[in-house]
Amino acid sequence: MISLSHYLVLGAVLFALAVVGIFLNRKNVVILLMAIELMLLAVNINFLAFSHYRGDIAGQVFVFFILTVAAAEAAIGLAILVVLFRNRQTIDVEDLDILKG
Amino acid sequence: MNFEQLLFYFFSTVLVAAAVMVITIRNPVKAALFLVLTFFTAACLWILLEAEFLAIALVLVYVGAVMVLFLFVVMMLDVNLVRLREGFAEYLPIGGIVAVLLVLEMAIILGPQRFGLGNFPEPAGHAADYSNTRELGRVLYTAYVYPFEIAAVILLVAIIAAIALALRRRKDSKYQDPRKQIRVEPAERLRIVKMPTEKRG
Amino acid sequence: MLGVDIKSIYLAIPLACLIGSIAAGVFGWKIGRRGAHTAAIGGVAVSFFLSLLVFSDVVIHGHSFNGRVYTWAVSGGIPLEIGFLIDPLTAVMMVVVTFVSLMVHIYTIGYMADDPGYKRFFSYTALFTFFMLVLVMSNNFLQLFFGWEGVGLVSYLLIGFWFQRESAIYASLKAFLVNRVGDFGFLLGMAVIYLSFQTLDYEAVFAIAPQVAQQNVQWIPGFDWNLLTLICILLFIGAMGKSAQVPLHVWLPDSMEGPTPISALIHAATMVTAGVFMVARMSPLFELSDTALSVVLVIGSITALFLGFVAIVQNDIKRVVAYSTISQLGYMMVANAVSAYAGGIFHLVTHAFFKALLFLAAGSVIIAMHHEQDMRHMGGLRRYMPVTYWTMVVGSLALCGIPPFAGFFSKDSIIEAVHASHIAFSGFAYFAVMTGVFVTALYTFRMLFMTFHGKPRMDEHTLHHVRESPFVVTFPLVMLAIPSVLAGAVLIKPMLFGDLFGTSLAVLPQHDVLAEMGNHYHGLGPFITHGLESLPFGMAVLGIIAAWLLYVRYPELPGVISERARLVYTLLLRKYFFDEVNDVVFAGGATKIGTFLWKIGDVKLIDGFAVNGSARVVGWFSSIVRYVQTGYVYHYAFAMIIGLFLLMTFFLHR
Amino acid sequence: MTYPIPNLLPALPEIWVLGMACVILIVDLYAKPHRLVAYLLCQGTLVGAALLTLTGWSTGTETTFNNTFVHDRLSDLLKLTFYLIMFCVFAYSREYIRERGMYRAEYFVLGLFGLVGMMVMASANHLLTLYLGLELLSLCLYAMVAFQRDSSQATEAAMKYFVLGAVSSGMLLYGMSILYGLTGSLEIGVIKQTIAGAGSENVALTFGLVFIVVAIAFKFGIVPFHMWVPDVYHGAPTSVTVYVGTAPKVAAFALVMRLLVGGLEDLAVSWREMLVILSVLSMGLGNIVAIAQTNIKRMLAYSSVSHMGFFLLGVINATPNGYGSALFYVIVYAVMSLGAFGMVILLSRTGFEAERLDDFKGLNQRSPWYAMIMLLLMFSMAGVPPTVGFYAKLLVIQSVIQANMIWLAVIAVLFAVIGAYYYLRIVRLMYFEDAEDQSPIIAGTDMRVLLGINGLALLLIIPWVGVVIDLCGKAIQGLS
Repeated sequence: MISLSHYLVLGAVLFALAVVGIFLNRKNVVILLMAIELMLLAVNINFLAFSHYRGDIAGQVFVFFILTVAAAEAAIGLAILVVLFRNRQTIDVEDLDILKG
Repeated sequence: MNFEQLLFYFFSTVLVAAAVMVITIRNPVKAALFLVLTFFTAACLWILLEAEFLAIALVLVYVGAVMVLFLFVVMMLDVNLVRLREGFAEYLPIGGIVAVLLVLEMAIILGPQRFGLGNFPEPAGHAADYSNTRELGRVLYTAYVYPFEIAAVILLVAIIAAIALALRRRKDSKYQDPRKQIRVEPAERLRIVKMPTEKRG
Repeated sequence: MLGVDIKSIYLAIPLACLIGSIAAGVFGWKIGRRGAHTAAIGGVAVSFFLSLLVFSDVVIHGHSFNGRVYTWAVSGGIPLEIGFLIDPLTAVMMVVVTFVSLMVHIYTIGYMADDPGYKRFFSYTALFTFFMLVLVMSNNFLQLFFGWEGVGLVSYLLIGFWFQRESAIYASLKAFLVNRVGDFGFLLGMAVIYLSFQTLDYEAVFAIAPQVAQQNVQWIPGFDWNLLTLICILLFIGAMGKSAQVPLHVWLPDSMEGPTPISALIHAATMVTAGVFMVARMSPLFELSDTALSVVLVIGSITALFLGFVAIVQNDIKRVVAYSTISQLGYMMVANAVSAYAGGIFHLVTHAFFKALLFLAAGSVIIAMHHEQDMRHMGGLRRYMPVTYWTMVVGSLALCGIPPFAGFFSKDSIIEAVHASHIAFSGFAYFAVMTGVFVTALYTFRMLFMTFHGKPRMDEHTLHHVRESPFVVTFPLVMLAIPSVLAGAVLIKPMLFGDLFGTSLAVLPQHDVLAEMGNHYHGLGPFITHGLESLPFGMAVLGIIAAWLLYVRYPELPGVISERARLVYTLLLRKYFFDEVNDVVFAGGATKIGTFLWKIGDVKLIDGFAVNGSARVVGWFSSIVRYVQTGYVYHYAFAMIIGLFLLMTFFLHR
Repeated sequence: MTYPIPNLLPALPEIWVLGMACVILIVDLYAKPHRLVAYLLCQGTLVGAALLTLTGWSTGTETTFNNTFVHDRLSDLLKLTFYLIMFCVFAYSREYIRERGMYRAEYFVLGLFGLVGMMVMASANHLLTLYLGLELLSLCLYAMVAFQRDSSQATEAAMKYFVLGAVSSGMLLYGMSILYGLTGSLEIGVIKQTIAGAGSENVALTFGLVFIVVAIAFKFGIVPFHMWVPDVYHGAPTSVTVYVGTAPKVAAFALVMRLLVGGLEDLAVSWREMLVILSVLSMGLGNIVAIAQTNIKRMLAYSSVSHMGFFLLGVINATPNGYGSALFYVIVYAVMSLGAFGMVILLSRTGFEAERLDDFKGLNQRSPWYAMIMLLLMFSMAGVPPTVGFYAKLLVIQSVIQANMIWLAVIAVLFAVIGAYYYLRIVRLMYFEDAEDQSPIIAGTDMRVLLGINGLALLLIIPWVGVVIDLCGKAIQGLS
């Protein structure tokens, strides 16, 4: 039988991958946005697993809203990305270094 | 290993592999496609968790809309692929170590000792006439009507923000504005210049 | 009394100053220069007369008051309240503060007459008086701290008053920073008091203190501290900042960049004595800790002696007086340390009069010299400025402790008290204060002689314009000269040996040196005669003679030698011999020590290393640390992950 | 199945602001030439919301929308603070955004939606509403930071803010998911009861708590989750910086109160220790790095990092008194920060950003009045009596002492002393240096008046400071 723990560890692996992806990726901002999506996916798996094993629908409702927010977030993130590209002609993460110190 | 376990391990493996590809692959278009794969497998896992509505929604909303948006942007921005991924290997070891440590630490807490079947037994399956969608819909519009409204506002904000940030009038696009054409005054079109006669010499 | 609620009188005393200040500051543009100074002086004058009223009420009729007037917030169980503790100690301070302040205000009309910041100045000084009154009248630590910081704030504003001068800015900044160190100690002291006693009310704290006298605390493992010693030392660190005790004295000489009336009011008579007042006010706490008293004693005596030496080599007339002030503050602290709190306050009072007098007289000289402060460019002013000269002579004699001037009584009793004391280091302190008398006389009269005697050394133009200052300037001089002569003789009996202070100063029987001295006190006459025979008087006279020889006699020496070389050879030889000894052993040596202390101790060590050095280290550290902020978003994300990881590891596996 | 219509009255201010934001959006379509109307409507909305909140001033605690919404004294006080701050923010922004081609109705609308997000957070009684309010606020802020589309700096700041902000909300969600799993509920009150039964030594709960603390620390900009603060404050248009740097901090306090205190108070033993570490780091790093800054917006950013460290001191006490003083601190901080960034806006003009510290040189010669306002602001930030900043610091330090952590109080006072240095440097520049540029200071009447009140309030509030502290205390006491 698959236990709750299985799902949670899967979520943890995904979460860690996403976090490390943000740190590792030094070139493309789009990949950063994708890593964020992965992170939210990890959280969603957690919520759904708990919801299933507890027999409580609230977790699913939460996931529903996370999906909504994530879509909105992606829209705004990509809009910012477009504006950034228009200003800089690049979306390299390494080029985002005017502001420092 | 029963069928359910088989499915779980299969999808999990694909999920993790696809996720690894997303963060390591060179080409952002391929990364986006691997993300699609990640979402697909995740949706399959969610069906195992009896969240059918959300699994479908994930595929429809994410794969159908969000990932298309990603791809659209990636293609539109015409990114220089040569420079992508430079210096990636350099940081891989430290990234790997952090990832492994993080996973280990989290796994210790989330392990079977606390979240195993002993504490959280497998729930009994739902009856045949159970509809996940109806259950979700029932609470969504009653108990969670307030969050629902806020989520609507968030989407509105996303629309406003995206338009306010990304919409621009291109200077080189040519279109007619009839209102301006009608309102035009002769003086704006014809300029009479007075010039003194020049003297010869 | 008078059919008016006494509380409203108490409230009216500081508020009158505040109203004056607001009128001069905020409405200055409307009421004009005359309006501004009338408002400020009016406010202070009202305070002064009401203070006199309260003084007579408290001292003659014996009505003390201790209570809350107004509570304006309760937070976490601590009431933030305005309360007054009006006892003889407070009453004395109130009268001194308002009197000196009033005199300085009047004097300012003349001194600042041409200054564009005239109205602002009056606003500040009146505001200062307000804060000072809040400080002395307080009945709880919080209000004390409020006044304490308030006077500090006005003081920085006033030091930097002439902000066009580069030096004034740095002086003001330095004052601010050094005082922060002191305030740090004071705040901590308050914190410990609150922690241990759960109250910040004087009366309550004093009531509990004896019960915890033997209690030790161990806040840092391995270090056992006596609770009261800790409290007293922390509070004393605050006093060191405000009262310019070594090594936190560095700001005071530089503060002379401010206008002279400020030097007189804030940096001589009132604010800098706040530390002395505070220690006296806290006598019930200090009495219970011999260690703390010894610390105060050592710091006080070092200040008293060594800063006196430094004064000898200064050429700026105001800086001489400034170093002298620090040295005298040392005397007051020494008095407190040997439990002669009454002696400390007594010296505080007399010192307020004669030091304000000296400052204002120096200011009068500076006006006449068109804001020249270097004594090497003065000389022979005696003939041109008689009133200033004579009042300055009075001030100098008082400072040196020549009977029957005020300083004699207060200083002599301090020395006697130190002599009679038995606490640790009292031997060293006795030596310091005794030598200090000689040094004091030396620099005081050096200043007097260089300024008023000898040949004029200024240029023709300045000399031509030298004349006595206007009435508004000389009037306060005379008014201050009177108490400089009389205050000592009048006040010694009630203050030291009488019961003027009543219960406001606590002294343990085994510490009570004043009572011991009181047994030998048989009235003014015998005290003076005894003083004339005693060592301090000799030291003072010796100092004056040395100054005379060096700065009046010495310049003429070559001529004298050539004229009378053969006639009075032996006499001259002996005299010359005496001069030599004097020069090398006393004055010269003192000059060298002074130079050394000033150049190495003051400028290099404390100022350069401790003050500027620590600022530099922090600045350097800061410029390094800022590179952590690389600008790369993946580094930021990495910092977050590491932060998360460490928090998790730490809290899950302990 | 019937479901009763929920009681809408407690949520009236939210509904009003939301409705008005939509109205502004539509009105703007037809009122293009008279764009002042968007600004005026916006300010009118805030005044109306304040009136609504005051009329419905809470006397007890009431919940609605199936317990997802709570209306109590704390939420009312926080909302009033938001209105007040936002009113100033919009007034300070008006000229600034007009001069830089950002004067569009969307600016005000996004501002108002952000306000709705904060209000939702203030009234949240459910993890879901808390999260959604936070996201609503954050999304508006990301967009507003990028609002100056032609500015390379602004878009870079927005991108960084967005990425890091998304990571932090991911962490918050992860923490919430663990909480949900362990307690089986998303309702804060239920979570609290369940935890009370579980005991405070539950490792899994602590595990979830770490994520939540990290996310909260990010929102406040606390070391080491502060890295976005300087870059965003610096890069964003100043009119947006003044938004990001003020009201959201107060809103984040709602996060602390609803989540850490309301839901997880029984884990206080654990989160107190975490906050102690974070607080010391913040006070230290913020104050030290601020010294080396030459850009005033960055300096104020690091100063904000250190202020948030001080703010945490109040929370660390974990008693109603402590929370009260923390609330007082954060409100005072928001007001000070509002004024300080307002001054930066004031000195800027078309084509010129008064961002360098040197731009404050000789302000006293240019305008003694504004120099004095800035002096008050700096003294208050440094915690010099008798300004209100001193009382704020006093209260939090006192609450630490009450918690018997004298060493922490010592560290706090020490850093307060160090901090005084860089605030004082501004005062020195203003009063003691010659101005490099002598151009007159021009500003709209609304801005001049408000900025004057903003600065003077720090001093003139003193006689009534007790009332404010009392209000904060009462708001907290109303919780339990």
